[in-house]
Amino acid sequence: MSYIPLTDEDARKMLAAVGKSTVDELFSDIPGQIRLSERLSLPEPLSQLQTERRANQLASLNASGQVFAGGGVYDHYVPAAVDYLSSRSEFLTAYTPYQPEVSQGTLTAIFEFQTMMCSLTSMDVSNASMYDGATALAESALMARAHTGKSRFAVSGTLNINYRHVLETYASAAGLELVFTHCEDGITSPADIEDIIDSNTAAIIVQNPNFFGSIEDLSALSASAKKHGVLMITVVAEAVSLGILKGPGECGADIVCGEAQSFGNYPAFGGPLLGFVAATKEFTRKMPGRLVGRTSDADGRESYVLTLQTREQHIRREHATSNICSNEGHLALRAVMYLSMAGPGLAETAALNHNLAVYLKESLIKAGLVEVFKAPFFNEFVLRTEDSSSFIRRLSEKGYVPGIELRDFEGLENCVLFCATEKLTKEDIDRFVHEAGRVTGRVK
Amino acid sequence: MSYIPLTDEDARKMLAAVGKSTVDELFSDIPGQIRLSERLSLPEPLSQLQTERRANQLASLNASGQVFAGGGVYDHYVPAAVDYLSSRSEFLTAYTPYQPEVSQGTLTAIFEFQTMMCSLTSMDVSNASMYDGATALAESALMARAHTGKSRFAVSGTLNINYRHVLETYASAAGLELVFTHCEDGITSPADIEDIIDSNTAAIIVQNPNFFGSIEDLSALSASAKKHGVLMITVVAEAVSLGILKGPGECGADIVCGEAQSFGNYPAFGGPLLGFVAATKEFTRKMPGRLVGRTSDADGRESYVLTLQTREQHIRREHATSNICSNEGHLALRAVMYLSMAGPGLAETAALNHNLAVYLKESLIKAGLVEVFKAPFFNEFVLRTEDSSSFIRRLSEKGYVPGIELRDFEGLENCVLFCATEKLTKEDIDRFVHEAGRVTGRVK
Amino acid sequence: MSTIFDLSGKGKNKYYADAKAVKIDDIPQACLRGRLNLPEVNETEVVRHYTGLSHLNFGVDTGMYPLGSCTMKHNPKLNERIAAMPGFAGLHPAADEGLSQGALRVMHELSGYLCAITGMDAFTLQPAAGAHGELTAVMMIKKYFEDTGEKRGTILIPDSAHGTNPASVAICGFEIKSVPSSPDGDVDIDALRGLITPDVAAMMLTSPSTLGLFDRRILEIASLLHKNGSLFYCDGANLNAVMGKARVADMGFDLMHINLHKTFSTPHGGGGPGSGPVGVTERLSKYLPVPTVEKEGNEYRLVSDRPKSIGRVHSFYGNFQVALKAWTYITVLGPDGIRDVSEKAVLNANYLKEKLRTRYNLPIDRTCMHEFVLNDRNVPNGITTNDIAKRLLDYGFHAPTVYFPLIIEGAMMIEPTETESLSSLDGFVDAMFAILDEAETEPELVKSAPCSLKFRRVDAVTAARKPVLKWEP
Amino acid sequence: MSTIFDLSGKGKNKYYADAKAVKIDDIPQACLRGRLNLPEVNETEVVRHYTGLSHLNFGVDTGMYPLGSCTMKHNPKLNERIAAMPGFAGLHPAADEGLSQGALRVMHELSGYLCAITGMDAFTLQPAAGAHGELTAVMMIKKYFEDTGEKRGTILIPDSAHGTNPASVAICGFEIKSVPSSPDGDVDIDALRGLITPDVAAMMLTSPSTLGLFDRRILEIASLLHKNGSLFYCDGANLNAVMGKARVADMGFDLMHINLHKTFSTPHGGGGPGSGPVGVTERLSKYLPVPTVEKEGNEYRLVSDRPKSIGRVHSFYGNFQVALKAWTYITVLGPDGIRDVSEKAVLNANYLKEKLRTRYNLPIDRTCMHEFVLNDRNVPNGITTNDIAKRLLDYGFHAPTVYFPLIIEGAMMIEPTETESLSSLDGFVDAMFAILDEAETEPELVKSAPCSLKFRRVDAVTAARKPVLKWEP
Ligand SMILES: Cc1ncc(COP(=O)(O)O)c(C=O)c1O
Ligand SMILES: Cc1ncc(COP(=O)(O)O)c(C=O)c1O
Repeated sequence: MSYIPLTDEDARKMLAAVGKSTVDELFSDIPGQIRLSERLSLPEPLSQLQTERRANQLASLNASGQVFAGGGVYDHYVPAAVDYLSSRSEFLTAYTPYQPEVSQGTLTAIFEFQTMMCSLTSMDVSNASMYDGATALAESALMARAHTGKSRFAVSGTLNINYRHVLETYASAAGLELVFTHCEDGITSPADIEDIIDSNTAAIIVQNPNFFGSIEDLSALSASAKKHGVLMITVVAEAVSLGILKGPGECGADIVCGEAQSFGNYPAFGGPLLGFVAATKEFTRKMPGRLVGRTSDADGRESYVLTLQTREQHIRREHATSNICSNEGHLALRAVMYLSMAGPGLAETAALNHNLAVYLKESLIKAGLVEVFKAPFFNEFVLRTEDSSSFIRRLSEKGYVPGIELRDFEGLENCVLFCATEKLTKEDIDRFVHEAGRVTGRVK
Repeated sequence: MSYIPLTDEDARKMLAAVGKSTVDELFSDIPGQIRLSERLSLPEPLSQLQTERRANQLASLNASGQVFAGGGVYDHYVPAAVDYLSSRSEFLTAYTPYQPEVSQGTLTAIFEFQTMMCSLTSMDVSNASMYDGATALAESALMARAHTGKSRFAVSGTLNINYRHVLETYASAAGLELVFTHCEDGITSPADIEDIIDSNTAAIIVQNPNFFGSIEDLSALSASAKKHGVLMITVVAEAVSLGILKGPGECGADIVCGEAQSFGNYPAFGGPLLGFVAATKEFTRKMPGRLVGRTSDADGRESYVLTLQTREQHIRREHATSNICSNEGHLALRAVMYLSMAGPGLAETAALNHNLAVYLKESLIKAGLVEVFKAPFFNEFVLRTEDSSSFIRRLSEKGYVPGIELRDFEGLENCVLFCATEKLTKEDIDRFVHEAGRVTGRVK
Repeated sequence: MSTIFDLSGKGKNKYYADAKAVKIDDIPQACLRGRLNLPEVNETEVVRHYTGLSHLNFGVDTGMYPLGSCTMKHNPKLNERIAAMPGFAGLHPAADEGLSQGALRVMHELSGYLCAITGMDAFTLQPAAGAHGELTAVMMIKKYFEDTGEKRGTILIPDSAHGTNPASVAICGFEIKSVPSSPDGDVDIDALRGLITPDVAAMMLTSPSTLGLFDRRILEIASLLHKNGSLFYCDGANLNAVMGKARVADMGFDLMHINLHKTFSTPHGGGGPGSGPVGVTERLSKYLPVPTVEKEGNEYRLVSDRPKSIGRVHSFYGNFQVALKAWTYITVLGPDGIRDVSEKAVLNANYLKEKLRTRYNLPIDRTCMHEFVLNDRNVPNGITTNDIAKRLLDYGFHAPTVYFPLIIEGAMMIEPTETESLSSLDGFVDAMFAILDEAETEPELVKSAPCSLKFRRVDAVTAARKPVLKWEP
Repeated sequence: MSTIFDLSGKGKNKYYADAKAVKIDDIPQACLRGRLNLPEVNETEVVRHYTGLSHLNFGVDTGMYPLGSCTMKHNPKLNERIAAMPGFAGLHPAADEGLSQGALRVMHELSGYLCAITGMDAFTLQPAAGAHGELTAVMMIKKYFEDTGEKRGTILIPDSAHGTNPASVAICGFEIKSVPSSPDGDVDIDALRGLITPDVAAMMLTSPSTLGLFDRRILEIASLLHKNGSLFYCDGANLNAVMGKARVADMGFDLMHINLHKTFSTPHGGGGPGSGPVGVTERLSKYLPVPTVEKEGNEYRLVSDRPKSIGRVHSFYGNFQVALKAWTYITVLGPDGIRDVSEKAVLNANYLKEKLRTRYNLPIDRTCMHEFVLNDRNVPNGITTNDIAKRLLDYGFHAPTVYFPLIIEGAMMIEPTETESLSSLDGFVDAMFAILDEAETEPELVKSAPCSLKFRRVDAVTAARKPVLKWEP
């Protein structure tokens, strides 16, 4: 197979036209001693059919059972219209919309995305996407430092563990100081946060719903932040929760960032994902990433264009607000299609998620698992098993993705983070719980 | 779920605009005694997600194993480009191209289809598609009657059994007389055919490769037809065979019809399929169905349009050459995309089919099945089992579609028609044969 | 636009099958092909070429498509996703009954849904389109009279009927007598009375009619026919108007066909696949084509042993995938959703009619069903229906069905369907009025339309005079 | 084009989830949202709206897209089909290792393929785009010197570099020193010598360069750096030029990133997702982000216990689906196919350069690699690079990259890729020449281009002056 439409005859003619007698002459600027004489050591080519066969074999080695895990990636239903429309190649095979006259499709959709994200987060401005929730948080922290000139962050210990790790990586490279609260009861204590804040603190960082699924008291936390004159960065990793929960802006957040994969995008083994950053208008010129603005064309027709590019690396180079260039535009497009399909019905979906999660939690407790936190939660929650490794292993053997073992949290040994989405029915849950009961010994 | 974009408010306004106070008033021409007061007895609606879940459950009840059956529908590989391109809604959601100025996409593709089918069958003219192979044959017979004024047909007994049944249905409604040859050795004897031809005979009908997979001697049969001044209609049910076999026109066929599902279309439980009729130029104005012709627009740009419509029902009504209106345009579009992807490589695919079928036949014979016919074959062949019902049942239990029991042929009791396509590998065949061997008792 | 052949170049194509050795020695050389004359192009070019062609097409997804009698409604994407599931798309028709229970169940359930909607007692899903359904039904009518031993050679068809009706009847050798319509669009019942003779096997009536009207004397017509021992056939292409409002069987019809690719939202694909299920009342069910799908206990079976059947009319079981899409559609809508479809289809049509009649001639002034017919009478400066149709394309709308039904001169048959929004209906009205203004002020513009598309008016006359039906180098 | 918000109407939307009771009593009211402000539209309208938007876009499938430095090659449809397989698209990242062997194997194999192509010893697939790869690499450079206990605070970057290079470096707090290019486009080696001090941690070089040139003194540069104890980083965005011809590690680079969404045919999606794997030589591999994918026996494992690692840089394992598409691409092409890609990419570029230079100014006259840079010097009547770019849109071509690299005034950076046919290259030349003719004869036309599209020139200045960044009623 080859995707090269030149014939041998074409290649000969072209070589003649450039005045070379062999293709190798075209590479003569490469020093002779490093010019490759042997073939690349790659497997011999397969036909499309063979390749598909091989991919199918590999795909069949992956989990195909139902998903009871979340933790930053959620298995929501994707309407067929989203798959179809986003796959149209005018969207899929375009580059970043540098030429607005032939990119109004992408540009309009991103403008719509920005609008919807602002509406959901109760913020003034949203960018066109970031790599993922974790890097969106890291970039938000950098933005907060740039805004405040301060580099310390008071971070809730209920932050998604992977986000924490990524934030730490960025912090150590970029010179941010992170201080984490403890979180014994799975919820952020405003007092603990305030204890950490000092005069060099830029912002507090809190996730809602937090990593354990619990719903934080954002207003109280915002009051703490305001009291000390620091910003509040709120992380939303499960965007569907915004269907029923208040936009963090309403609770006083200055920056809202996180992950919107839940809107019309597949789990895809954790990538690509859809990071986002939204903020109050003070941050407009400090935002990382692309922004699309409204304007008009030479005939006065309403149109859209990448704007405020003086923030960006291709203009400002080392002074840019971020180094990001390619982002996750296609996932943002899918999100906007998803939200158009969902509309206000997103509230119903969110409620359904919640109700199923409540049912799952109650059922698992009946099956012998033990409640850990009492706080209200959205669609995730933590329960304690006797032996989390064996619990996960035995349910995995049944094909399930049964939840996430909480390995790195003191006091949460043998705890598992569970999740339910609208893709599960009560009967699905009953079957899963039945298997869980066999592990706990409640079901023989 | 509803696909109606009117708001309640819209509906109220519109009702007012038409001067009615209730929707029911719009239906007042329907006599009161038959106006429905109760709700339709249909299941309550499901959401898209629920519907998909239900469809998935039903789909999982269907065969998912490998296919060793053909018999008019073939499980060939469909390149991804065909699925993607044909699903573009400008093609998929258009009607028959009545307005050529906004239908050049469909029209150009059909013109290409006609060209490729002519090339493959060695005919002068091809139509834009028929319902399926069986009705394409019935329509070809009607065309032959219209052309010759004669209504008797000498039909080879090696015709696909379902095609035979459909032809009989049409014959009895339309007053055609069908006489079938016997086919003891699985091949059509020119002498047998000649025996049947009389002065009222319009044409001989012979399938190649025939229902048993065997390759007929079309030239000899054509000589017989010519000797008696009758037409030869050749049926091709496995279009991929045309990759290596001569176009029937080269062998003297006057009309070539059949099934082109093999070109880029899925088995789909036997429908939709892609019937085709091609013929020598004498038949141009007698062809059933749509024809696309080249012309130009008002600016002289090359363009395409439905043509010779005076053959058709919407102009000629009861004098039309056929009653067909909607045909299988989208499948023809897929076929033309498939053939563009395949190009001359169709010959390789066809050869691979053949070679795999030879390997399958030899292997099954080694596993204890018995050869029935010795004639050369393309990708199908017949073998005798001890007990065909139990053979089929036991391999079906393994998830296979293991072949087709030949129930309606004298002398072929317990015989099974097998098929191999490029989707199978030798290893797949070995596994299947191993299971077959367990049925015959050769493998313990 | 060039054709794919214009892009061909030796060696550009690299095929995807696992073909290495092409040597074939066990087939006689005389049977083997010499040159395989197919274009040699690369996937790159295939993709560009057909993407480019798609941009020259107009579909329902592009814009309003008010093609009368064709019910060009939204084609839900869920239908496509479900039809593409490997368990359906990949299912071979020879799969063991035990391994096709899902597919058979879909067929059985859909037949039941169609029975519920129409009041018929049984359906076959075998016909591959509307015309095929008609033909199947006429075969059944013929068989019925053969079976009852009556010789009846005539079928009555109104002059407003679709061309497929007489064409289908002709194949079966019946004589056709045309039934005139009265000025109000209904069947001329007196004329009908005169045409009913002992030779009349059946009458085919499109209900609602191709004028978009419901025949107010439908029960009287049915009773006239039944008293004469004739059968009454419904061309159900316009079923979208009456679902949940009245059942076809209750109107007195004995058999009918349905176009799933119209009423039940399956895409038309630029000319098919369609699906034309035929429904019958109990006494005709024994004539249905084989195989039928029957439920026995919890199992679904294909039954071919039906001695009175007309036989098989399709290579397998009809356009299963199309049926599956219709099944999906009905599953999603449910009983109220289906009724809502017809109510809103009729509301949309009447709204459009009331708006347009203020400036266009409405030959028959009645409450319409799902569609209505205008014509070009009184349009100034010799602007014709065809001109208006072409100019609509410039405005981003597909044209209505034109010059049909034949009984209205210069007919424009407009069917908005229920899936058009109010703003899209109003946009259509604006365009129609703008064209009328242009007919007054710039008639040449309208006569030379379309002007803003990639193609100008295409010359059909030359195409027919010197047919070029395939590409030649 | 209206936005989706303009179509909104109360009650138009019927959502698809199985939601009945929305009552929630176990979450404090204070946390619950009041109004959910999302547009209310029907699927019908969603489909029309986004289909309509798609028609305003230009992709590789639409036509030639010679956007320099972006490698806009054909995106094979097989990639998409495989990436969409439920076993991949539906796989949750928390699935047990035993239930993600297929995915892990794809990642492991792809890393191996990238090693083979570049000569590097190990790769991470975690970076989500090229810039993310750069950042990851600079973090590793920083960590390396922390680890070796050296204090080095400077990174050298040529003046022709892409903006992401300095931006990535800046995040990690390094000082940037700009290395000038010599008039022949290669690094000014004397200037470089002057810049190399003990504080230099590394130099980032795009190879081949953003001028489309291969630096002839690459080995000398590498040796200067290595003698100084500095690391040599390759921005591999232009890898498409040299695959199978020379390996990046052999050029003396210690680490690099690759853009899978350029070289390896994964679609750019109108702005991502990308994937920017980082490759390193053995001595740097311990700094790679966690988790890494390791093969132990026949099992693939995610390994996080790597004490020297910079840590995690992505929420999970990077853009797996993009990696899967690249894996598919390499699987289909094999070693000769991959080499052929680079050979033909370079041939296409040189062919285009030789044709165009006959009438356009070619600032640096050398055999180019996969791309080359022209500019607007000598174009008459004040027609600029931007004008030419806009006018190309009218001719059905996407514009080249313009005004980059910054060191060439009025640059047009043209990269045809290997997936353009000869006739498409010739068509581009014709268009470029036609524009030159128009610049002479109809300069106003060119200055006001595009003229034949749905949109005229879009005003970016006003957008930035008074930013409107979201829709408001
Ligand atoms: C009234 C009527 N009857 C029959 C048909 C024929 O249907 P099909 O095209 O499915 O064969 C049509 C289609 O346009 C129609 O409108
Ligand atoms: C030379 C060069 N380096 C880096 C990048 C950044 O890559 P990405 O957009 O994937 O972050 C680009 C992209 O345009 C590039 O051309």
